[in-house]
Formats: sequence, C-alpha cells, structure tokens
Amino acid sequence: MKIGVVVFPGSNCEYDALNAVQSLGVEAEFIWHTNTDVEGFDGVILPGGFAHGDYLRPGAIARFSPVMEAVARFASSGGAVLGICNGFQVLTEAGLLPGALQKNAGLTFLCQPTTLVVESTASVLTRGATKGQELVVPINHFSGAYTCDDATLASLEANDQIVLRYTQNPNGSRDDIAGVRNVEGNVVGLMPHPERAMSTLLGSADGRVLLEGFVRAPVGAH
Amino acid sequence: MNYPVIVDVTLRHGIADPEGATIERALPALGFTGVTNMRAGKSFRMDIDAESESAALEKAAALAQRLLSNPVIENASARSGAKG
Amino acid sequence: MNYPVIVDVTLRHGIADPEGATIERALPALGFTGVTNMRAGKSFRMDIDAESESAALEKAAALAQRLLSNPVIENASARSGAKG
Amino acid sequence: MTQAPEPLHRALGLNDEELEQIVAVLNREPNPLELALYGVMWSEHCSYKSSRIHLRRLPSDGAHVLVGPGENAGVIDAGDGIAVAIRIESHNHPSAIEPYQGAATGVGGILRDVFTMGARPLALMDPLFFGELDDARQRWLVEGVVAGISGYGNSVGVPTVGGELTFDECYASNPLVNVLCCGALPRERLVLGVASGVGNLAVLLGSSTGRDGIGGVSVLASAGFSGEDGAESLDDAKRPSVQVGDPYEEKRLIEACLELLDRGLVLGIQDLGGAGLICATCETAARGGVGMDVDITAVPLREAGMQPYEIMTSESQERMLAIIKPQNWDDVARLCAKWEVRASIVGHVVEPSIDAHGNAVGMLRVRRGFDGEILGEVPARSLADEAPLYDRPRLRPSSLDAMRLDEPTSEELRGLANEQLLELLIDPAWVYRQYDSQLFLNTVVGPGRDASLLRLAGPGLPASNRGIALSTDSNPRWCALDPRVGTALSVAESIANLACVGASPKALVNCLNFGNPEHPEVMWQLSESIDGMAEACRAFEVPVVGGNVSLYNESGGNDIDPTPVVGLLGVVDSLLAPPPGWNWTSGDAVMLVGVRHAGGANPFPLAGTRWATQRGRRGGTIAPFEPRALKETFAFVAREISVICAGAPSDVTAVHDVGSGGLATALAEMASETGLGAQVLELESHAELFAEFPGRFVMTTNDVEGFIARAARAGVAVEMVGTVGGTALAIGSSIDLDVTQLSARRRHALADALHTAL
Ligand SMILES: Nc1ncnc2c1ncn2[C@@H]1O[C@H](COP(=O)(O)OP(=O)(O)O)[C@@H](O)[C@H]1O
Ligand SMILES: [Mg+2]
Repeated sequence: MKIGVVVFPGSNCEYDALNAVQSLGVEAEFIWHTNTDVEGFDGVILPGGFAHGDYLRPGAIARFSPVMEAVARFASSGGAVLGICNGFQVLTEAGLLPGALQKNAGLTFLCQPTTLVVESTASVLTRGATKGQELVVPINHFSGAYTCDDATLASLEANDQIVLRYTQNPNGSRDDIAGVRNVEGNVVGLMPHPERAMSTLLGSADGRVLLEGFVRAPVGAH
Repeated sequence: MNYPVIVDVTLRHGIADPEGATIERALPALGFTGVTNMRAGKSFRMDIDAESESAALEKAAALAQRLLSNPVIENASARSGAKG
Repeated sequence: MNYPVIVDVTLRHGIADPEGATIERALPALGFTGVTNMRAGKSFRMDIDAESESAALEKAAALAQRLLSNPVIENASARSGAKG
Repeated sequence: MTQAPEPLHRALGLNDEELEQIVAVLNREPNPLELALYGVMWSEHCSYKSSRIHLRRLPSDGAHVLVGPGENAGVIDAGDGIAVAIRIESHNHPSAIEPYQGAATGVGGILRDVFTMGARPLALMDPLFFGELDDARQRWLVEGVVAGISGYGNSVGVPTVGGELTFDECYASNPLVNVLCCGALPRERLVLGVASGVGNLAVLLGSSTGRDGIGGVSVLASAGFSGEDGAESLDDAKRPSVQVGDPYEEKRLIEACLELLDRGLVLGIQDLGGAGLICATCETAARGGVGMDVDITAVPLREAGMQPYEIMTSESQERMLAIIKPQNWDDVARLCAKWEVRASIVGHVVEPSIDAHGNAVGMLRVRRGFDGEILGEVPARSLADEAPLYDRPRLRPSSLDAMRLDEPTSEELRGLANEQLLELLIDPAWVYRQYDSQLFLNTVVGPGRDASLLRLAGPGLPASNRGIALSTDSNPRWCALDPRVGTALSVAESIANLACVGASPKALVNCLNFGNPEHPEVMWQLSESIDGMAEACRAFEVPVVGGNVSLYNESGGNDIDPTPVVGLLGVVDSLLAPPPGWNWTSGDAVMLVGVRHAGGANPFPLAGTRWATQRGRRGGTIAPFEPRALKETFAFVAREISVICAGAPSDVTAVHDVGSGGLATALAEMASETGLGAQVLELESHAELFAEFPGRFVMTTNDVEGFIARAARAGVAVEMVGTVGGTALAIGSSIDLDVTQLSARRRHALADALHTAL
C-alpha cells in the first residue's frame, strides 16, 4: 500500500497529509506536479493549500499541471483519488468532480471546527464510516461554498454522490454539501480537513475513520 | 501586430453571487439607494500578438473558455481593449 | 428609469499585479503564446434607478470611488451596460 | 518670491551634520546616488539611531541563546537538536495607508527575517492596535488589516496562532500592526547573512524589482536628480507606489531557500527588507569584512526607466539575496527553476580596499555592468553600521504627577457591575477565525486562550516531544502612566500567559512602538520602558533576543501612548496531552492563585485598567513591580500545568490568568467558553472585580485539599473563592449574569462593533 501526495507550487498541506497517512502506518510519498504518471501508487491525495496562489480561481491553473492528466487516467481506471480543500477545488476545475467552489458566503476565510454528517458510505473516503455518523473536522478555506446548478444537484442526490454534509452550514454551500464523490465512488473531494483531525492532542481524532477508509486496500483489489 | 484585448467573466445566471449580494446590502447605509441586481465579475486585460484584431479576439475567446472562466458557473467573452 | 451600468476596476499603473503575472506565466504551458501584459481586474454590473443614463453613470462613478474600488491602488470607471 | 530649493541631503532626511560625516567618511562630496544610499541606510528605520544606545541596556545573554539581537532573528536552542528563531516587527505606517497590503507585506517581511536564518517559519502572531470602532475609518482599517494578514499568512502556509487586539483613541490616525514570526531549524543548519570569500556571487532571488515603496527617496523624483529639469511632476508613473504582497511568490521562495540551505548550496542568505538591495548587499558585505560590486543592469526590473537609486532602494517584496560559490551556480539555478523562482547574479564579492591608514575597507560599489561604470562607491560598513547614534534629550512629562494623582475609584459605580462587565467582554474570534491556525498539525492551543501552544515539529526537524508556547502582550495604558513599571508588568503578564499552558519563558522579543523621538517626553518614555523591560527580564532571567523599534507614531503632533509589545517564547519539555484551558467542570472548586493584593498602597489598582479607560478615566497609579512573589507563582502554575501536558493525572481542571479586564472578566470568559456558571464568594471590594495587576490565576480543581497542600509547599498563596455550576455567573452581591446571555454578548461584541455579521 502506497499513497501519493501531489505537490503543486503553492500547496501547503502536503506535509500534513503525508504525516496523517504515515501515522496510520501506511507508506506515503510526494508526487511533484510535473510528473506525468502516478504509477506505483494505490491512492492519490491532492492536499490543501493555495496551488499557484489560488490566482484566477482556486485550482484553475493547477488543473493544467502535467500530473493531472495522470491523475485523470488513474481515476478512470478505478484508482482512489482524494481532494482535500484546495485539492477538492482542483478536482472540480479538472472536471473530475461535479460542481464548483465559490467564495464563502461571509466573504472571509474561515478556520473553525465543523460537525459533518456522513451521508453516503459508498466512497473510498467514507467506506469505513457509518451513514448518519457525526464527525468533528475543521474547515480552513476562503472558497468553500459548494455550488452547482439544479440539474447537477438532482443528479448528485439521485446517485447518492453527496458524501458529507455540514450540520450547521458555515459557508453558504448549496444544500449543506461538504463533500461529494464521482458516480463510481473512487474520486472524492471535501472542503474540511480530515488530516487535521487525527489526534485528540490537536482537538479531534474524528478524521481517522475517513483516512483509514481511504488508505485501506483499493476498491476492487480483493 | 499586438492588440489590446479585454476578457469579461461574469457569473452564470442562476448562480448565487454572495459578493454582489453583500455589496448591495451595504449600499443603503452609505447613502446609495436604487441600486439593484449587483453582480460581481472579473476582467482581464492583455496584449495579444496576432495577424489581425479578429484573430486576437478569437485567441482571447479560446483563452477565456479554457482558462479564464469556469464554464460550470461562469460566462466569458472577449472584446477589443483599444480606446474607442 | 432603470439603467444597467458596469463599473470596471483595474489596478493602477505601477502597482504590482501578482495574479496577472501568475496567469501570464501559466499560458505557454497551455499552448497560448504571444500574450503579454496580463492584468487582472474586477467588474460590477448593476441596475441603477435614475433620471437619465448620465445620472445613473454619475451615481455609479461615485459608488465606484467610495465602495467598489480602493483608490490607493485601483482606478475605477463606470460605463453603460446596455447591449450596444 | 521663490523659495530656495531644499538641499538634496535634507530632502533625503539627512541633516547637515550627517552630511558632514558622510563627507568625512568618503573624503569627498557624495554624489546624489551615494547620498540616497546614506539617506535610506541612516534613516531611523534602518539605523535605530535614536534608540540604539538605549537598547544596549537590555540583557541578551543566556546559555541557550544561539543568536542574540542584531541579526535578522534571535535564535535559541530549544533542546533535542532543534533551534528556534523568533522575531517581531511593525508595519504601522504602510498599514495606515493601505491596510490590506500594509498588513500583508508586514507578514511577508517577518517571514523572510526568519527563514533567512535557515528556519522554517512555523507560527505567526499579530498584535493590532486601532482607534475606537464607532468611527467608520477604523472599521475599514480593522477589516483590511485582518484580511491582509489572513490573505497572506494563510496562502503562504504559516499558521497565525495568536495576537492581540486593542482599541484606543490614541491609535485613531496611527494604527499599529505588529507581526511576530517563530520558526525552527535543525541546530546545525544555522546560517548567518555573511558574504565571505572573494569571488563568491550574490544572487538575487524572487520577484522582479519595481518602484514599490521607494520611501524617503521618492523626493529624488522631483529633486531633479535624474538630470532632468527639477520641475518633473510626480505623475502616476513615478509616484512611489504601495507595496503589493504576493504570498505565492513568498511560498516558493521559502521552499527554494530552505532547499538551497539543506543541500548546502548557499553560504548565507539575507532578506531584502526596508531599503531593499542596498541594505542586503551592504550588510552582508559589512558582516564579512569584504567588498561587493553590484551590477544594477543585472537586476530584473518590473518597470521601464528605473533609475539606479530606485533599483538600489526599492522595497519590492518577496526577494532574497543568497551568497554562493561560483561553482554552485548551475545547481542553484536548477533548483530555483524547479520552484519557479527567478535567480540572477547581481553581485560579486571582492577584496576589501586598503585605505590611507593601511586598513582593509570593504567597499560597496554600484556599477553599470560588472566591468562598467562605477556609479557610486562607499565603505559598506559606513552604510550598515556607522550611522550616527543620538542620545536625544529626554524629559519626564510635566503632566505625569497630576495624572498619577487622578486615581479612578469604583465608589460612584457600585451596583452597575453587571453591565460594566458585559461591556468589557470581547471575543476576538471574529479576527482569528480568519486565520488558518492549524497548518503543520502542531497547534495544540490556538488563538483565543492565554498563550498559544505548538508541538515543536516541522518538516526536516529532528523528532521531539517538546512544545513551544507563544504570547504577545502590551499594556499601553499602564505604560502611559508609568512606562518603566508598565513595561515590566507587561513582561510579567506575558510570563503568566505562558504559565497557563505549562511553559517557562526562554526568550523575549519586543516591538517598541512609540511617538516622535524628537519630543523629549517620548524619548523619556522609550528610555524608561527599556529600563523596565531590562529589569523584568533580569528578574525573570529571560534574555532579549531581538526587537524592533517603530518611532514617529504620531498624528497631528499627538504621540501614541507608549506601546512596547513583548513577544515571549517558552518551552514545554514534554507535550503529550493538551493543557486544561478554560473549560471548567460542574462541581469543581474555583481557586484564586497568587498574591491577592497588589503591592503598594492600593490593593486593587484601577489605574490603566480596561474598566477605567472605558469610562474615560485615564489617570492613577499602577501596581508596583515586585518580581519575587510573581516568580514563585508563575513557576507553580507552569509546573502544575506542565505535569498535565506530560500526560500525568492531575486534579487541576482549568486555568486562566487574570489579565486585562480583571478577575470578573477572567471568570466571565471561562463561564462563556464552557456554558457553565459559577458561584463566587463576595469579593473584598467592587474594585477587585476589575483591578489589573499580574500574578493572579483562576484555577479549578476537583481536589481542594491536595491542591492547597501543593501550593503551600511551593509557598504560593491560594484561596478557594467559589464553585463551578449552574446557569449563572454570580460573584458575591455584585455580579449575577445568565451564562447564555453573557456568552452571546461576548461572542457578538466585535462583529456588532464592526457592523458586520458574525
Ligand atoms: N489579532 C489577533 N490575532 C490572533 N489572535 C488574537 C488576536 N487578538 C487576540 N487574539 C487571541 O485572543 C486571546 C485573547 O487575547 P488577549 O485579550 O490579548 O489575551 P490576554 O489578555 O490574556 O493577553 C489570545 O489568545 C490571543 O492570541
Ligand atoms: Mg491571558
């Protein structure tokens, strides 16, 4: 089992994601954004941060990095891909996940704990959790308001693609959405940071159930 | 030749605009009344090397679609930036 | 009457524009060459209740100065938003 | 009648004696470029010419001090092979003009000071001072400054873990924006900005150079210096412009510089801060005792037509100067390309010249091409280290005695305590929730508590279970009444804050924000404040490892209250569990720990308190500084809490120091955070509710006898003053408040004052 953590210039949660995965006893390595393949990895994390300074739109420039073609191939062959915060923004910009992320309704950055409800366990992130389970996980973002049109929302609902919701919407996300998956469930993005909720020393260990699920043997591998 | 071009990016109809809404709410307190439907957008000015102005605008339109806007929530268009 | 107005906000000359510069640096990798002097700006569209179009534009210009731009580093101007 | 044009040296901020001194150094008249270099390097900001003789009185020694004052940042040995670097700086004036960019570039600057030492920046703090919020401009400043710190700090990827927020009318036209940065490095990687080795190269890294922040030198644009007619107008293109921060550039610069250091590709690096390239080149050359040739044509420019003085003094952000061996250039260039950081060779280290007396003198030469015309040539050391030092006249303000006699009393306000307490409660969460305080997974106690507490860990650091604690503190109202004692008490307050997270102090940095040093009263305040800081640091055995002086904080001839901000760094030896914090538990006993009465004539001084200031009472006599009892109390509390951090069981369930707002405020804050009330016994007087003096803590315990016994053994006074529980906070007969209401009021106070949503 080996997890790759993609590093774009401007990423800043790459060490945190790496440490969180390693703290679960799983091997993890950085993947520089100019790499053209992600071979040898069993799962790929796009970490939080401000890839390319978040200039233009969060994720807008990063999604053209060479590594993203490799990530897309990896995803389409069923590989587990997780986008956290900025990584989620990159995945939506790249079209690997539906919707988009806009500025928070309050137009300020928000760093605070949130309570999430697991809405679907049919994803590489939530497969270890139970439906309805509440998790305390912090958010740290300026552009975290999940946005999509009515048709997209309807299809998200119909396909059980809404993975996590906020119990108290902090940022104006449509339908309280905190995380979504692709139809197959192997690509997931969420705005909250599970890697920051790995130990009670830092306030919460509720992120473990999510990342433990993610680093488990890949979907369909057994 | 080098042509100045402006790309305008606006939110698609039906997509919420918290920034525009917040500004609109703040206006009456500053003494501005009768301002409605405030929508925030972006613009990009650049110089484009091309055969003709229309070629420059075409290039800008492609750039606008591909990079400068997110078609999921935004519309984009290019116009000449030359002083009229 | 109600007039559609657009306020354009651009960075003043000489003020560094890291956003524009970063976008410009990204372009060659996407196959866009010959694009220079990229500057990022903002725009605001709104409907203004006024006696005349010129009154609406005047109101917008005041609004642009007071709220929509930061005169220390930005220029702002208002134009008619009516489809030409 | 036309006025005679002002002589160039005066327009550049140099007085006639300073010009004479320059002529003596050079043995000739300086040319305009040289004069401009002296103008910036000998400015108050760069040379500390008014404060330096006083700063020498601060103690800076300690067995664990690796780098003391005078370098870019102070560095201490934190144990386990890890060194910790810390530095604080002001960005007051830029923030008054453009709050977002002023604050943002302040953050950028302080980060560079820290990674210049080879340390990875791990935490930021932001002490902020504004006028009262009933003024729209103040609200605009607050929102802009906070957004700027948030925008830059979050993006560059360094958590902002604490700060301060003070509102007082004295800052109305002169807000203070101070920023502190703390970083860590493997001990053996410590580097200093030295340019040694003739033939080595000076490489400029990062952003291109524009006309940003060409401060005092901007007068040159209209002084005909460029050789054109002096009538040239200050048009848009020439006007010195506001510095714009680019956190993305800085992020890449940090990663590139740390990797260059890791790989041993650089001999030293130096940030480009105030005074830009001239400052970085002359300081590195002066430290190495060598000369440096700088080629202005090698500097990548953002704008056309820049003059040599503009290139040399521009304060364009996100730039560093690295000194490298020529054979490493290819590797350096490759590594920088990977991080998309621009790298250009702009300087050559050269042999020092030999002066008339046979002494080696490192000359800084500004050239057009390395073999080209020499535009200016001055001894590097004369720019960097030989600015004149002034012992400016000092005068104790004549109004002080009357002010000290004007003692605020609580008599006429009895019975209104509930409302008075509510008015003092402000939760700064609206500010700090805009800051990412959790990056690097180190933040055990983030903003909003007494001190912040972080795991001492980071990329590339040896493994350690230690923690570092940080607190910034100031009390300008105390300092207005008595700058010496007020400063000493502020240091004590800061140590008290550290004790609450189990840490003992290891190093102090300070940012001395004062008024106009040409006012003798201000110089007196500065000198007294430094003496008070020195006294406290000696008493508590805390070395001062760095600082910053910000003078000329005045407007319309009115100086701000003296505002010495201290930043304190402490260490917790074993951090395995979080300290208890403010969360008390129903049924616990509420203990008042420490000497209950202030020394001196007045047991509960209200002078300089938030309570008194809020009612326009700005006079009185503050508590004396009596370190002996304080020291014992701080050590006791720190020990009680550090045991918990180390993972041992304890009967102590909560802790909070009694700080600004006094005892009633401390109790209310604990109630509000927990949603649980308490019944507290009658206090000795109404004044005890709001009196301020350091050395008291509220702690809760579920084993009163055990707790009292331990305190007795330590010789520390404790008293049980109440019990936790219920839905109301009741303090004797004076306070009775519903906790839900109190919490709501505290939580919304700031957003309401800012006319914004929470
Ligand atoms: N500008 C700010 N930025 C970040 N944190 C802040 C800011 N202002 C206050 N805080 C946090 O709020 C808490 C209370 O601050 P303060 O009232 O100054 O504490 P004390 O009086 O105990 O020194 C501290 O933890 C501090 O770090
Ligand atoms: Mg405190």
